[in-house]
Amino acid sequence: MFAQLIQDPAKINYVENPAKPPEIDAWGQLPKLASTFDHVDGLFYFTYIVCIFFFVVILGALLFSVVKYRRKTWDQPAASNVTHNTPLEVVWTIVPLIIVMIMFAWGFKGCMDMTVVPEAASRNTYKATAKQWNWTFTYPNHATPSFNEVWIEVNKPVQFLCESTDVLHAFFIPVMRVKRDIVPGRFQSVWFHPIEIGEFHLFCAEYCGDDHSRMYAKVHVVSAEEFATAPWDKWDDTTPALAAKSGESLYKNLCQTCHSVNGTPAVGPTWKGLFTKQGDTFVGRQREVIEGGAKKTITVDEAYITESVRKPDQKKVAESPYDKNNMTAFPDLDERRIKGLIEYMKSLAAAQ
Amino acid sequence: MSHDGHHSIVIPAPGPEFVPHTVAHHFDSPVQEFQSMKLGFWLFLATEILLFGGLFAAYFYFHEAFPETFRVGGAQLDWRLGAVNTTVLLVSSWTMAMGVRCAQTSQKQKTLMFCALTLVGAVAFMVIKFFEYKAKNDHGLVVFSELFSGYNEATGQLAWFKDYDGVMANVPHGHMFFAIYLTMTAIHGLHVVIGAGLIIWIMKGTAKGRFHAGYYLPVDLVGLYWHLVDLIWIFLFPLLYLVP
Amino acid sequence: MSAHTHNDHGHAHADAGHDHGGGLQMGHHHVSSAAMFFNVLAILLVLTIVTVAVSRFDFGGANMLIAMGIASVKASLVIAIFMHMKWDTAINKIVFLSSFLFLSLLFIFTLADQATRRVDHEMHTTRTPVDKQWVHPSTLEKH
Amino acid sequence: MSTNVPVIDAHPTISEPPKNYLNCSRGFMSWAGTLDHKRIGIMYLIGVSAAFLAGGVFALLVRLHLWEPHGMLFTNETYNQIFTLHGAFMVFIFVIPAIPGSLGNMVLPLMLGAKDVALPRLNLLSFYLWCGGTLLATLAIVLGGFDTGWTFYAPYSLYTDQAVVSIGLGIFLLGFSSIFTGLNFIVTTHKLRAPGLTWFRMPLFVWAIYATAILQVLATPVLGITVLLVAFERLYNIGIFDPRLGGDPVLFEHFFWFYSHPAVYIMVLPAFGIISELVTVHSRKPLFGYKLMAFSALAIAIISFLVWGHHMFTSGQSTFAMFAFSFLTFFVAIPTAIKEFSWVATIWKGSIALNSPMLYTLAFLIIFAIGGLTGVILGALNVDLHLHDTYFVVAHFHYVMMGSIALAFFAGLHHWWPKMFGIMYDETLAKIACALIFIGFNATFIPQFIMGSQGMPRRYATYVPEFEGYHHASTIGAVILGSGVALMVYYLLASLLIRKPAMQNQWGGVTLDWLTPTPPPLENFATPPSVTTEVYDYSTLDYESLRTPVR
Repeated sequence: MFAQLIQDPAKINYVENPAKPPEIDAWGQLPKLASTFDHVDGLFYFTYIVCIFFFVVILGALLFSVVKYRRKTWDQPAASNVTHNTPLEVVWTIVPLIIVMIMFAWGFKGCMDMTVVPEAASRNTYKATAKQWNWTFTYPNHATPSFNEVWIEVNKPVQFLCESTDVLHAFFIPVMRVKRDIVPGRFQSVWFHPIEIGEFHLFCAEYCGDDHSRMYAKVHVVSAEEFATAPWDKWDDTTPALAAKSGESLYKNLCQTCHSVNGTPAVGPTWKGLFTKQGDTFVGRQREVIEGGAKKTITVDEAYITESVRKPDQKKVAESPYDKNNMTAFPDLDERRIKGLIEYMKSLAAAQ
Repeated sequence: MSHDGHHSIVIPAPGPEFVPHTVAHHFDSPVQEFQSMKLGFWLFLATEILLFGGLFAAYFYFHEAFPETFRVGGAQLDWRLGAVNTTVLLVSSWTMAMGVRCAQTSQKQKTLMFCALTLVGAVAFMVIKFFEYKAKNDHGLVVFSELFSGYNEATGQLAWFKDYDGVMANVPHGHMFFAIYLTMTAIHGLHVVIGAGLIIWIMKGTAKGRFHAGYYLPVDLVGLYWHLVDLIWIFLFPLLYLVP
Repeated sequence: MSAHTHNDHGHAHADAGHDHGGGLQMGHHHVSSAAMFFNVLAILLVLTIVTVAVSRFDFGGANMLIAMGIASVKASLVIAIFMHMKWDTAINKIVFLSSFLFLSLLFIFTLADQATRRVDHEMHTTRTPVDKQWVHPSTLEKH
Repeated sequence: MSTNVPVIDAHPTISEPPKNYLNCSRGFMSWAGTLDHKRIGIMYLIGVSAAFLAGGVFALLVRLHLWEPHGMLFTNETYNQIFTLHGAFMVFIFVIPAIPGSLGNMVLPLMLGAKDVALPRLNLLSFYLWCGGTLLATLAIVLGGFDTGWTFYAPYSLYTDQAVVSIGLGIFLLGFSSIFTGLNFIVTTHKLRAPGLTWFRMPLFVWAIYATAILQVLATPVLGITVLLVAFERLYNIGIFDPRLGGDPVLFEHFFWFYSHPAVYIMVLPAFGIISELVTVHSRKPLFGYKLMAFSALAIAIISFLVWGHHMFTSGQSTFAMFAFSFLTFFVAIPTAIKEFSWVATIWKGSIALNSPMLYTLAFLIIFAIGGLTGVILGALNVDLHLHDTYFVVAHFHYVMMGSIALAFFAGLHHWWPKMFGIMYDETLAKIACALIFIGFNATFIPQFIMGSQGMPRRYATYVPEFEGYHHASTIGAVILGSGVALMVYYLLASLLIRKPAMQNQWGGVTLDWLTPTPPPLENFATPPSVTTEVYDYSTLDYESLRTPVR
């Protein structure tokens, strides 16, 4: 009935290798890294100052009264019995009204600037697909997608069309001041104009289930020259060892949320012991699976793993809770990368 | 609970076949009691309106989103049955109003008779509803035996929506109309059943002579409830059977 | 509906005036005449026939308006006469009718959001049908 | 002293203590089956306090877990369940019923000069509905918990394999409990006022509870149908919220916030009422701008129906809706600001007693100022695009809900405790507890404002390491806050054993609740009261009653 309640110390449950934290300014705020800064932060500081002003007024009046008019004897009456002061009441109705209307107009103007996608950004459109619990980024005019990491060019407005295949997520890059909930069943768009090179956080800001907090992606803002080399499309598989290494980094980005490599129970079955090394060859283990409602035993091999990545519901591991849990499909993953993952799985056996 | 020194106010019965009514201890007068109860009940009816309002909002929302689905779906309902049911409810609303009127004028036998007629209306409504549901079931538009069997993600098939005749094949999300139809009419039907129960309770009290010109509050309130049930159907009928 | 009578009640608290809505009034004295109830029923049934008859013709976008208009008239009759709202106290009227007011807020804002979302899409985001494969928006714009 | 209201020592001088609502009858059934509003109020008080402590324990677990970036204690799933339980218990089981259910039930009929609420049976029913709802929520924990967050956003709440139906039905019952309480208070206020107690002579607590009741009656049914629809979705896939079946999750958010935004005011308006009472009594000065205060309570109630969309600025509603909702949202700021200013103006030139209820009130005024002003920051559309769903929002609504509403609840509890039981608690401990709560609270949530503005998203079981320092500060603050609450529970319970008698009119109030014997007799007043003076007229204060101990 109860799932495991207490965290397994073996499973360190957080984002590996996040981006470096941005520098914080004297106000405790994030630095100016994108054009959207002006839309948000100008008004933010304005409201901040207005609020501090009113807070100081209220606090000052309170403290002054408490000190000055403290009751000294138990039967002391009030120093004044004024019940109202119409001009004063009118003033403190009208003045806040004017201030908040300024805030509203300013806020709406900024909001329109941030939601109406300019021509330049719509010509540089990415697709961001959110799933429980990872991100897939598809690049404009480039076939290979990237997972949980995205590269964008500095000083070039960019639009993200966000799509969710399951539940609500939200696309949130704090330093770029952009946030948009991703509603399954339709596209939501977000645009911004990065002006500094660096690595930044991309969070999921709308609660989406168990590993909501691990739904993290790293945003690389790079120079035009570096962008031209398509850094997300580097895949070294010249030798099986290098392929396994590439596979490992992909595993950490994409698969680690649900699959352990050391046998720890997780959402999905562990990769430990998928292959065993016999001499120079790797032999897949026997596994009971459910296909089309019927149980059968298969041998783990490359075809099975490829199918499990692309159509995970085809053959489900017949073991609780994996027979009930659903894995998200990765139809975008190309042969070379799947091969890299398999090499990594095999390297796990070799290491033992 | 005893209340020392408290004089209960008693409304005398108009005749030997009736019993007097004692005003609750915390009220100063029968007027205060009557008005309090009635205000409370109107407030309750307001919450009922808002409760159904959520369903109506969903109806309009999806009517706007999938007009074709609602048009084709509405055509599958039998407007004749709907019209008969509307008539039944309207007539029963009238008998209920007459029942309240007879209670107001201390006419015990007539109150009983009109309440009984209202009850007949409630039963007739539910019987007609049953045949209507059965027809939907036979066409696979709402398969009641499969209602809780869920949704197959792989095939995209909904267990309770089979659509044997394929009438909804060419519209998007054909189940949507029937889901809303079922939910609205089922919750309305539940209110009809509750209303029928209340009418039976009222008839018992009337038979004992508890309700008369001096105290007919429960009859009045149940009457209001029954009219509300009618009121909701007045809107449901064109929305589900006619407009789409 | 001014023809209503209220002379046939043998009520202990019978009072002379019917200045409705007075706070200290009993407010529940009104006993409507059976004839009026019957007339209202007749009107309701006629209106039911009308709404069915009208629905056989297609007025396009006006279908919903016509049907809801007739239903509202019927509902008003039920509320005013059968539910005695016409003779009820002011506060009871306010309470019940305000529920429709607040309900209309739910309708207005929710439906306005839905209606204007479409405008939004046409205005400044790319319209991409979800059922289809993702197509790069620049190719979409060419069509 | 020139008032027609009943005299304090109306009961004859006999050796045994006078009969009051506490000692008039004994036995379990005399409580469980009681129709007396004061006893129902006490039962609510026990219930909501237990719920608050449970919710507080969940909160401490959440804070402890977040001590380390990778999460110290729980698996992510457990963490999600715990923060959901914290939210659901605090919102639905504690905050919404807390003040109306306990203090409202206790004080409202007293203030109106009524013998009871208008519908005593319904009152008891709503208490048992509350119990039923709480039971179903607790049952949901046993059935495996629920991890949807207290907002139940579709479609996650439709897909997750947990006990959502049970908690959903629990919330349905809690909703009807709330509706019936509100309905009862509206009828009581309209029909059971004492002679001479005109609308503008009613204490502001009554105004606040009345405005709350309007919201409870008109908004809660929509929550009822929403949770029912979620339950139906899970039971038979209606599809209206499920995008796989053509439904729209944003529609769920509309339905949910149509209730849950007014619900924020269902929670906060009674707190405003309590504070309005307390500032005048403990400053011994008429409330500044009484009429404007009364109207602003109603204005908040009405406007709160028009602003729910500000919870959905990033959710994908249309630009038009964002425009309208942001515009209307700013209007709520006005009556709220009026209230805050009027409270400060009431204290100004008063005779300010620095006893524990007043200290809690002052703490409220400071914390609510921060909570309200940060709300203005969040109301601005483009700023909200950045701050939405971050710890900034978390801190903001805790400043309003925990900092303001719970503190007002504590303030009211300390204020009316001598009235309810005729005994006093330890004032020194009370002041220490108040200081601990105030310091601990700010230490918990100020770091969260900073974190949030730097982009720390809410509902995270683990986080990136740069936020660790802020989380440490926040957790330490939460422990201080928790110890303050524990101290408060201790001395309040201890006062029930020590039984140090309170004064007949402990604080010098002039509203009807202080003019009946302490503790009140079963039907509240020895003789039916009538009112001839304006509200909060401290020239009528009978100073002797401040020194007459309860017998």
